[in-house]
Amino acid sequence: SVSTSTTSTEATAVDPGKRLTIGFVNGNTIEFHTCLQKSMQARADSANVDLLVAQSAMDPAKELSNIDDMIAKKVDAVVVQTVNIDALEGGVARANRAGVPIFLTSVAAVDQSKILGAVVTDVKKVGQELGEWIAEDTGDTSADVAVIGGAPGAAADLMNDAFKANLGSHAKVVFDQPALWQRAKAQDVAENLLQAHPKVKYVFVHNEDMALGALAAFKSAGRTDIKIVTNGGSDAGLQAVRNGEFAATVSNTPRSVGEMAIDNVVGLLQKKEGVTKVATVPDMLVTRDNADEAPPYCL
Amino acid sequence: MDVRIELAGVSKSFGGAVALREIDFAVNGGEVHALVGMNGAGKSTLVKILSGALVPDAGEVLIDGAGHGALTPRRARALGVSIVHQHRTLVPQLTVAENMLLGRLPRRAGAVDWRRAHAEAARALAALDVRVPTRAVAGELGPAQQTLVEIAREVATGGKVLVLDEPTASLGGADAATVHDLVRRLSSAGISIVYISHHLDEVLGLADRITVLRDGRRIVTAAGADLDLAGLVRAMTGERISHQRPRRDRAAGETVLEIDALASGARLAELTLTVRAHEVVAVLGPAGDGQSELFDLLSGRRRPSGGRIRVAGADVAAGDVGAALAAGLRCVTGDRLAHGLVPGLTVDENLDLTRRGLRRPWLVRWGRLHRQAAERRSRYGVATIQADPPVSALSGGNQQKVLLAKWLDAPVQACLLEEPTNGVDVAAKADIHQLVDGLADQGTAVLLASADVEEVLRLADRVVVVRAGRVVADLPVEGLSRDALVSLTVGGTAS
Amino acid sequence: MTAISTPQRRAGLVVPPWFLRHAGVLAVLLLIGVFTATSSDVFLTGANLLNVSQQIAVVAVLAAGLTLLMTAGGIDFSLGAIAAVAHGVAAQLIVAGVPDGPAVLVTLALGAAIGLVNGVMVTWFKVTPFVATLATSTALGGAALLIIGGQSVSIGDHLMMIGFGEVLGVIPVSVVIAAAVCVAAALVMRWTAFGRNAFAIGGNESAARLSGIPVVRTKLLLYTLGGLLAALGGVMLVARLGAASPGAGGLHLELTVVAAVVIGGTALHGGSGTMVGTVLGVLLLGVVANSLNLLQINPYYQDVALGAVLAVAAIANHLRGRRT
Amino acid sequence: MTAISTPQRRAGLVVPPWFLRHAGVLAVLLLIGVFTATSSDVFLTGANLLNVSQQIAVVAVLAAGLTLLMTAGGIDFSLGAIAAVAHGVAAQLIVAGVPDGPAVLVTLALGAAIGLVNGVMVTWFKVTPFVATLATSTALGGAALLIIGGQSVSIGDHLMMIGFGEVLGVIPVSVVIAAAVCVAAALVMRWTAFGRNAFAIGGNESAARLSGIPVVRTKLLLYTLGGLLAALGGVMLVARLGAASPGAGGLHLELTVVAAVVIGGTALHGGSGTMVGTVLGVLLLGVVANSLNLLQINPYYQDVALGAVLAVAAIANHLRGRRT
Ligand SMILES: Nc1ncnc2c1ncn2[C@@H]1O[C@H](COP(=O)(O)OP(=O)(O)OP(=O)(O)O)[C@@H](O)[C@H]1O
Ligand SMILES: Nc1ncnc2c1ncn2[C@@H]1O[C@H](COP(=O)(O)OP(=O)(O)OP(=O)(O)O)[C@@H](O)[C@H]1O
Ligand SMILES: [Mg+2]
Ligand SMILES: [Mg+2]
Repeated sequence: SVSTSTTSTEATAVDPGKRLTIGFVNGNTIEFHTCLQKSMQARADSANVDLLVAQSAMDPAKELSNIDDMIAKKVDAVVVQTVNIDALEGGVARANRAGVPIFLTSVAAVDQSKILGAVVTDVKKVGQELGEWIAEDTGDTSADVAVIGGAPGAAADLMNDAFKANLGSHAKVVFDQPALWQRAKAQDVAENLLQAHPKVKYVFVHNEDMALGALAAFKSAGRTDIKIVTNGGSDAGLQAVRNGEFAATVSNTPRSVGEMAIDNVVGLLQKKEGVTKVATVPDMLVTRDNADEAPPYCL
Repeated sequence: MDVRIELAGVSKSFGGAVALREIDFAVNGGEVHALVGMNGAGKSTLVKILSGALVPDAGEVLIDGAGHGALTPRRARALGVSIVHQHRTLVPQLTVAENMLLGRLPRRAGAVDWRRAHAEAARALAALDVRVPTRAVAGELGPAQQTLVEIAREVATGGKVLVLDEPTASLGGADAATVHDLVRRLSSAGISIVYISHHLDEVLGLADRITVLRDGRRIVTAAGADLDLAGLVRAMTGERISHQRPRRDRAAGETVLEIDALASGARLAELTLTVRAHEVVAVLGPAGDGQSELFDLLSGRRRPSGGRIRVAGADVAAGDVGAALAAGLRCVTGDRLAHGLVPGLTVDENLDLTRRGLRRPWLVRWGRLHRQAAERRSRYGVATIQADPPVSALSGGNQQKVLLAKWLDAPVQACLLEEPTNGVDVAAKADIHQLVDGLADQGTAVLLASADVEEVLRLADRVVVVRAGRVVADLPVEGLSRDALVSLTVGGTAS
Repeated sequence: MTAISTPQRRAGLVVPPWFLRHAGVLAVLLLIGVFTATSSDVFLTGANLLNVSQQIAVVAVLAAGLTLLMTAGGIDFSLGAIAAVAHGVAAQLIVAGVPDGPAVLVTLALGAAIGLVNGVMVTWFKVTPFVATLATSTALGGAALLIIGGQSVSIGDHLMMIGFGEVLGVIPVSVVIAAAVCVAAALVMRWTAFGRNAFAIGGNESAARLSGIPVVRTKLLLYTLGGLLAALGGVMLVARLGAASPGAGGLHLELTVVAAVVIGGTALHGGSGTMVGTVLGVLLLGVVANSLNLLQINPYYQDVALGAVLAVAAIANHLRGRRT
Repeated sequence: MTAISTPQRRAGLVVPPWFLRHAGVLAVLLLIGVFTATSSDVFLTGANLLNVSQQIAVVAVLAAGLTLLMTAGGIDFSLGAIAAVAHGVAAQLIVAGVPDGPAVLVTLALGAAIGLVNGVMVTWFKVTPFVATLATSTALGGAALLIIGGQSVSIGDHLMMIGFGEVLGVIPVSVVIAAAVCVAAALVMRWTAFGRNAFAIGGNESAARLSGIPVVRTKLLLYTLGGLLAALGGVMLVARLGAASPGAGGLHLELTVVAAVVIGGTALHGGSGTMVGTVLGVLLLGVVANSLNLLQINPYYQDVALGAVLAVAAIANHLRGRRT
């Protein structure tokens, strides 16, 4: 027999005096996720919250197991940085059935009725800002644009579509290949890009780690003319922007995601006033001019 | 002449069964010392002790006069005693030159000096007049060439005493002659040779001295010139008349098994023979000369290059195991662990395998399986300590009985028995002989491939002698003396 | 049949033989269990134990197929990839409107077909099993992503029965399926000619063939069965996740399955293996993962610990083997 | 010495034996090359070919070690993980201020030490190589993440020489290193007693032991050398990436390496193998990846194509083997 789902939002407020235990199920071991975990840990410590952590290592089945384990430990809420942004149905259902509130980070779109809340990254806006930047930069000259993506998926599609829609009439995407979030792979893809489309002028790389790989490829080919735009806001990325190696990046840092996640989970559990259920990570288009104002990426 | 290596009062037993009793044995420099005896007489055990592979229970091994308590193969080799086993020990993927120099390739400035390696190998081979290209890959050589390369290797490593355990067992006449030449040259070069062979004429032709073993005892050591074939055979077989042929009152029936111009490469040339119901026909020949092919061809493991096999008048599809089984032909291998039994499975299950292969049932009914196996075990006298141990835990003789029970404990049209008493003690041997009699009595056509003359005399109604893959004689056993049969078998290889 | 006294009887103690055989793994399992239970009061709760069993259900189903195959001297390195393909196909079929039952059946048939391809490569073309299935594994890894277009494919409320259903109100359906598969595999290995033939083939292929056992057919069937069970695992995966998604199944699952079977004492070269051992191996890996989580061990250390457990179990197997 | 005429001579055509031996892989390589060259005019440009060689340099270095090891009948499933650990350690040492040279040396020594541990498990504890190195691979995978704390560790301008340096103004240093390693391995396999001993051990271990070949020592050295080369691959990886980063090296690299060596015709059970074959295998995989990229083929098809190429090459190897 399948029991009906009870949505966690119907639960009553948690006593503010109670020490909360929050479970965090992390999805990957790359830099973003590591920083996210660090900032959550720091914010949890200062907010007097116990944070339990589990790692899914990009395996959706492991993610579900981790959520199970968190439920067994009777945490007050589970925060999930998902492996596949749009594939958490099973996990959400499980948490709902067990009556454990579930909170998502870095997602694009969510069904709000089944979760405690979320911190979303406005990937559309990221794509749009970068596209607009290129449109402005090209002016009236036509330009070839390439995309080096992470892995295909709903979020990447949203970002890419917004990017392409805002490129203006002169810039044209001639190359679009994923590099599966791996720096080495991005380097290979960038090298192949240069071979296939030597006239490329702009490259949009879906994160900074991969962008650094692409940069290495361009450098070794002596191509300093290619403008790289990317997404992240890490120290290495900001440094590259300062050096002029990246033309632009968008800062939406795991640090702010992590801090917001802890704050909002606590607030939502205690039903504090003024806590938004689905909050958007603040982002900022960073170029050489404003690089020093960008928020820190990690702790 | 100085004594190179010597066994003094050496005894060895395996699990209570004595393989060697107080053996004294000495090999002089530059002599060919032949070691002969019936199967199981203890020859291999003796030379394993010489070469350090086995440690004697009592007695001593003396090399150049010095005693060696803990002799290991490596140590023996370092002291100049090496052995060429009946099974080859070349590295099949490497070239002849490299196999010759295994573990001691010549080097210059740290690098292998291939030119010198090939030159050295070629020189070593040429010195023995062995014509094998040094660049040939060992695994692709014929058996004779492999034997020659191995002998040359042991000589080249500084072997002063060379033990050759049945070097010609799997060789044809011409190849055997090449080995004989080599042995003569080696001994004239001052190398001592211990030569084991069942080919008595080659022994008589080669040996300076001959030691005869029987049942683990040394019967005689004499100069080769002082012995003749008849005397040697008598020394080997002794006065025993234990293998008395029972009175036969069965008459051969219809022709059941027909082998018609069966050919297989160079080993078997148009072999033709028939076996009738109630008849035991022995194929006899120098070990490995043709009759070892029979198992592969009759069982369907390999496809013959020509000829036909018929059982009860119907052709058996070539190279098809299922067809051979379905035709009622059972082939019992001489190599039970390679092709007969599954060592990891229990005795009872092994006994059930053929039935399962034939009937193809869906389920295994353990109760019935154990009940039937118990009957078979008691019929074949399989003795075990545990209830149903894996076959690998049995003694050799018991494994052999399991093998026979597995294949023959159901009515069969015809069967091939390859060395059916391989590694079996005297009592078990008698049991197995009775089983074979029983098979023939029931009407099975039995083809026996055995190198054991006693066994052939005891079991067979008719003997077919094969040489160089062809039938050279086809005689009824009635009236043949043991010595005559031995001479017939071992007599032709040197001619 | 005389002298049927086993050494254990003589010692006056009745210990089942499987216990002795798997004493090493059992000891490691017990050690970890006791340690975790004393350090975390959650470990021994019914809810947690149910979790563990649910988490290992998919691994157990694949491991059952692999145990049979390895017993016969084969190996299949593509089981994880087949599961990945199957979970994608099932999701796409369901999304395309195919009812659950037929969708599952088609998926299972596909898995069996892929297994058969492996079998054909191994038996007809005589490619080494490891190489053949490494090739299919690579190809299927790509195919799995192609099938779902590299994106998660949600199946909504479908396959709820498999993913979330419960028998008798407590035992998850997935656990029941896994248990049924393992018991069935154990029965096949013990009571059917097919299963026993696998042992004979793994123990001595030449002897098996000469005994008239259909070696090629048995191997083809074994690979097919392996593929079928991997597909079943894939269906369970998609049912549990509620969606097909990139990264599910695949190499990670494959290695877990191989590790579980090997730790369970099934020989890589064939001829011996037990489902009891495999289940213990699967349990061990599941319990280790669970306890590392419960004990809040740094996730990076978890792999280090898992590797260490694997090494210890392998060495324990060897030492036990040497003593007898 | 009589009758030393090889079949090639008799046919009146001088074809080097390695060519015949690797005809299958060469044919597949040529086929793919021609197809790509006709579909993309970039493929045959010098710059692209240099790219390809740079992309496969790390794989080639690891494959060289594995070829030696597999020739002796061993296998190391942890090479990718060792490379991952090494690239992390090198980065952390450099970040900690250790000069490049010593940092690289320490990293190589660590790799060798890890290889030695594998060797000890295999020789002393007699654990099956596959199982032993699967265990270390798992443990090292976690260790690699621990070492870099799960974050990218940038090495700035360090190791530029290895990552981006060029010899004679065109040939990347990494390619030179890989070529040197492969040539050295080929020379070792052909010209040193150590290399020949590896063949003898893989071909007939007991014959090798009886001939006085130090079997255990040779195996230990082979595993150590494998670890060392894997660490060198790790250093090249970090130099090329300019940073150590999670996910570099590891299982994916490992499988590529194993596939390359196996396609190159080195037998899994030992006794035969050539560096020419391995280099061809590495090249084949590199060219396939490059051409799929140049042809803008969906990356998921890349794995499918790779698997297909693996299967075709394996079957071609078999067919060639049957003919002789
Ligand atoms: N490892 C062993 N374990 C038990 N018994 C053994 C072992 N080796 C030999 N025997 C027994 O010792 C006896 C002598 O065997 P050995 O191999 O020396 O005979 P052989 O003269 O070489 O015979 P053949 O001519 O058949 O080779 C035989 O009864 C044999 O069964
Ligand atoms: N490992 C074992 N486990 C169980 N029973 C064994 C084992 N080894 C031997 N036996 C049994 O012990 C008895 C003696 O064994 P042993 O090997 O000494 O026989 P053997 O004298 O060599 O006989 P054979 O001449 O048949 O080879 C046999 O009944 C055998 O079945
Ligand atoms: Mg002998
Ligand atoms: Mg015995």
